[in-house]
Amino acid sequence: MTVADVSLDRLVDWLTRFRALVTENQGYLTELDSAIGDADHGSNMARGMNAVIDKLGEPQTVDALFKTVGMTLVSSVGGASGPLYGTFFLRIGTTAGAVDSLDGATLSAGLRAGFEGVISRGKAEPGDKTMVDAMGPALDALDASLGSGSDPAAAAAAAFEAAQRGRDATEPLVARKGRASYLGERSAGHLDPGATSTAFLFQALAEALA
Amino acid sequence: MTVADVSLDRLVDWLTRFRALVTENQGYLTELDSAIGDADHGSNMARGMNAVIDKLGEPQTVDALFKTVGMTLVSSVGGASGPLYGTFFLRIGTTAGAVDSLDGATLSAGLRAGFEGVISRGKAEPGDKTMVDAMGPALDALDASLGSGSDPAAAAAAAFEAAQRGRDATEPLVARKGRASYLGERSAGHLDPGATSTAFLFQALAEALA
Amino acid sequence: MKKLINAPEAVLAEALVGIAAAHPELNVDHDNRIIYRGSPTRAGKVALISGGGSGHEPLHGGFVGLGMLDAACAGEIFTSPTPDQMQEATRVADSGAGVLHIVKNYTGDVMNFEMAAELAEAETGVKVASVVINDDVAVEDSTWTAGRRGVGLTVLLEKIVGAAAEEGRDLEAVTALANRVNDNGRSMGMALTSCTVPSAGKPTFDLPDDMMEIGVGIHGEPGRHRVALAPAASIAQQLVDPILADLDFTQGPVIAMLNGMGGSPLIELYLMYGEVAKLLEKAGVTVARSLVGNYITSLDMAGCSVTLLRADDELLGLWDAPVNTSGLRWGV
Amino acid sequence: MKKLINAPEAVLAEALVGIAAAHPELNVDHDNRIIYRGSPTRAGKVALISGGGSGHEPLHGGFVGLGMLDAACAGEIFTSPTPDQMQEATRVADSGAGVLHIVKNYTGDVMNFEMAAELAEAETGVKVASVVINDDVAVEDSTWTAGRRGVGLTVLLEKIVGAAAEEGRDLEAVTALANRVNDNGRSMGMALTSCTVPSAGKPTFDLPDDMMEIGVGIHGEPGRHRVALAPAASIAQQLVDPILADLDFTQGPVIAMLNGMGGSPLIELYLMYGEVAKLLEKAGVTVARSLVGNYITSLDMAGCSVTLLRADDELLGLWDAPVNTSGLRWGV
Ligand SMILES: Nc1ncnc2c1ncn2[C@@H]1O[C@H](COP(=O)(O)OP(=O)(O)O)[C@@H](O)[C@H]1O
Ligand SMILES: Nc1ncnc2c1ncn2[C@@H]1O[C@H](COP(=O)(O)OP(=O)(O)O)[C@@H](O)[C@H]1O
Ligand SMILES: [Mg+2]
Ligand SMILES: [Mg+2]
Ligand SMILES: [Mg+2]
Ligand SMILES: [Mg+2]
Repeated sequence: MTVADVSLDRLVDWLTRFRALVTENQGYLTELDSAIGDADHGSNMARGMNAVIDKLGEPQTVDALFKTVGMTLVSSVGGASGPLYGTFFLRIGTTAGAVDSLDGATLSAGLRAGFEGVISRGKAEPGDKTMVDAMGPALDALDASLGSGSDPAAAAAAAFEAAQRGRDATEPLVARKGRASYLGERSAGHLDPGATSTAFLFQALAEALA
Repeated sequence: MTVADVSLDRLVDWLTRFRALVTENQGYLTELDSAIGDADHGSNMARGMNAVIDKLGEPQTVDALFKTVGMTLVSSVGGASGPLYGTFFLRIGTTAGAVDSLDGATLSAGLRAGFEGVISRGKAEPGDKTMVDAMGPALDALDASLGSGSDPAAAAAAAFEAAQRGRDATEPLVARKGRASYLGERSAGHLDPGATSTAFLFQALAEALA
Repeated sequence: MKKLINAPEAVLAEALVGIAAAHPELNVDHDNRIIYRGSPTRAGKVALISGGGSGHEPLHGGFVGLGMLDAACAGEIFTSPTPDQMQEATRVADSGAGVLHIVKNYTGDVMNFEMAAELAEAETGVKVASVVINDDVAVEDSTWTAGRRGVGLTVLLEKIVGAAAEEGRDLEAVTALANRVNDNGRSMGMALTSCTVPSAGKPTFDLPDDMMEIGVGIHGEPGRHRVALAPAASIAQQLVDPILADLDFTQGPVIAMLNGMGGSPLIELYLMYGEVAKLLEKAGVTVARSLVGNYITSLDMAGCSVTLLRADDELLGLWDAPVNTSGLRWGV
Repeated sequence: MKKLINAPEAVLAEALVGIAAAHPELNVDHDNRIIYRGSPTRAGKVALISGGGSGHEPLHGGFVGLGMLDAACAGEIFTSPTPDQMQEATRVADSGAGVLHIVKNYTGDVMNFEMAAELAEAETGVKVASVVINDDVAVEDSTWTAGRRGVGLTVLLEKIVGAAAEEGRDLEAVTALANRVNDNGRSMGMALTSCTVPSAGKPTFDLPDDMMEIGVGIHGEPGRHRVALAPAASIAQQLVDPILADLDFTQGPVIAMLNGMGGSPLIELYLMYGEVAKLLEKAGVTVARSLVGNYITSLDMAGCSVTLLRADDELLGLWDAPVNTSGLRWGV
């Protein structure tokens, strides 16, 4: 394992920080979901990530870790975010395999597979005003940063930057997927809750790898 | 018929003025009933007196007039005030008989009979915080005034005075009859709605006979 | 005021139009504001009539049908119907076996039903008996007051006595049973919010966000006292305790109702029933039958009430007997 | 927030306790949050499973029983249940004849039920079919969007398809019927007030006193547009017009539902139904059966929805067939 590698501990730290961010911001996420959805995204994410941290145990491999995370989200969240975040983590695990750390390339490959899982489950396209709009730019920035020789820490920081921009860019959009789409034109002018929780996901990653 | 006599026209004027007072004060009566009852005394009295004026026609005798009034109130109001005001007017009619005017004595006898009808229907005693607390003092004042030689107009003015005092005196009382009694001690500190509509009844009489 | 209505004065008449449209199995007399069964009362069957102010739906119109009422008189909102209505209902429903008037103990209801009974007996010779329901333990009962209100027990009484009338019991027996049910039932209610009477246009009482009314009736009257908003477990305690203090419910099976006031969603009513059931079990009360839902409401008031009735095999049998009304239906 | 609850996180678990106490005829699996019938699915009978977020009671748990569902999965409030719950319900309810998943068209519900079906088929070999209900004309339907929501038609579909399953039809036939019902039904809803999700603690949306939301769903989502508060007659028009514009309902008998959102009293729902019935008559629509009440709610939201379903003799026969659930009961 080189210094630039991402250990299991760091990955657990990522999840722990993500839990902290969604529980601290539970009210905010629910507030966003009140405007264009059904006022549960905060409690969904908090319930899910609390369950994840409770269930974590002492996983020995990256795939075991993320299998637990993904299954726990799927079985404790429900709603749209449960299967989507669940699939995201499950695919990271399957892609990474029975390793005990990730390097830049395998981290990127895992996240990319997770993202593709989200797309294939939810069928959202960029611009539909969903978490995809934060996740896609984040991964592109991560890959670009790694491609230009940065280490995972710097790449995660770039991903977080891009996730925030992606999140902010959902504000003017008219939703075409998820519950916000029922509002039609009225969905414009509000941040997407899922894109916002995804920005927290990348904030947690950037902080854990920093 | 002497000048001091109360003609059928004046009796109709009494009812017309009473209708005007309860419809103008419908909101106020309901407001009073909201505090210690069920928020319908204003609409009950307005509905009833509107029906009375609609039904009045051209009665030729005092008993025919008040029979219509009483029956119409009984069949259009409901609640506690319907049978009570209904009985009040029915009894005036029966007591007055097939005459075409009332003098001081027959007016007093009619109102007194009406009052006794209210007591026997509702079984309220003075101080129970009901319309009885305005009606009783009003009739006592009317009789006292007539007894000291006043004409019906002056006696009705005295009755109105006393009805107002009776009404105001209900404020501190704890209700023992009607819906307000369910509040127990909490009924104190509010005017009784029925005593208030009864004060309007005597205001209308005083104005009609003035 | 936000309501699904056209004009406050027209609410009752227009709701009856909707009831008639939704229930071809019922007859609705729009002039007299009476809802009665589609087919005439079977010869020999005592007729059951009830009525009261509107705003308590499904009570009473929703309980007209096989095994419950024969006719219901709808008053204006929260206002007793008039003697004419009751007299007409009595006339229509009587099969010759007599009529029981089921009256909730409110001054207005009692006086109007009394006048109706006097008139019906005098004019048509119908045998009329009546029962006055007074189950509300929130209210002091004394000869010096108007006495206890009639609330939730009305639903249970109409069901049980309706089944007995359907069996062919005579007027005396039906009346005696009605009084027995009344003597053995108690209720207590509470409100989180006031209702709004359409013609008043605003809530009957103001209630701060952190307070609730304990001991409310079903007409938006303020309650017996106002206390701090509390969790469901404490609310359940504040309803169950006064009931159990008033009558011993531990000597036999009990029928329990957790009733919604109209504005509280069913999920909350079930949650409350869970709390009530726990307390009853702890107190040694055996619930043999239960009913959870909006049965005797107070327009859009949020809140609930608890009713308990001491039963025995006879009452449970009558409870289980077939009933076919829009508000309560089983066994048919 | 004023609610009959203890703690926001505990609402669902505690409501299930109350449901279990009130309905000894049902089984409640508290760990998996599944409500299923007291007796196992009859051999050869296709099992019907539904589920969704809670807060819509009596949907779905109130429709478990003879003639409707075999099991219902309760999600958190307004949150789809999880695949585990559905998988367990599928396992418990399957008699070998296969299971139909009745899914309302929401991204979360669809994805979770999809995952459940994949898992159930892979792990246990149960035959699973599903129907996705999408009857809400308020929502634009296109392949580029999440499509129409599933709302009031769910109640009618669960009743009719439940009767067909009870008759012994096979999974293919039951699924085809479910799709036929879905294709022939349309709904439209409105809200006078927002609901309050317990964990959010305040109303989902702010609505001025003189405005209402047209085209709301059942999760407190704001509606399609906001308009001035209007009389019932105009509200009825704003609900009925888009439904009739979307599908021709004049060619045969129709089943009509006027559904309350949870916070509107029954007297208003009947009044609204009267208005709707008038409009339908004027439009040449023949209502053969109707249902008025709170069947698919949105917590304490005040408002209502209209659902129409084109029927024929077969569907009417299935509608009239016996049903014995806490939320809908007749013919038994
Ligand atoms: N089809 C989809 N693809 C990707 N993300 C989606 C999709 N549908 C919804 N989302 C995301 O899920 C978020 C809502 O999650 P949440 O509120 O937890 O679930 P629900 O919408 O079921 O209440 C949305 O803000 C959006 O970002
Ligand atoms: N037993 C009674 N005797 C005399 N007056 C009574 C009695 N009960 C009630 N009232 C009067 O009736 C008034 C209420 O009338 P109203 O609101 O129209 O009827 P309800 O109480 O049935 O809603 C009370 O304010 C009181 O003055
Ligand atoms: Mg949501
Ligand atoms: Mg009153
Ligand atoms: Mg009244
Ligand atoms: Mg949700």
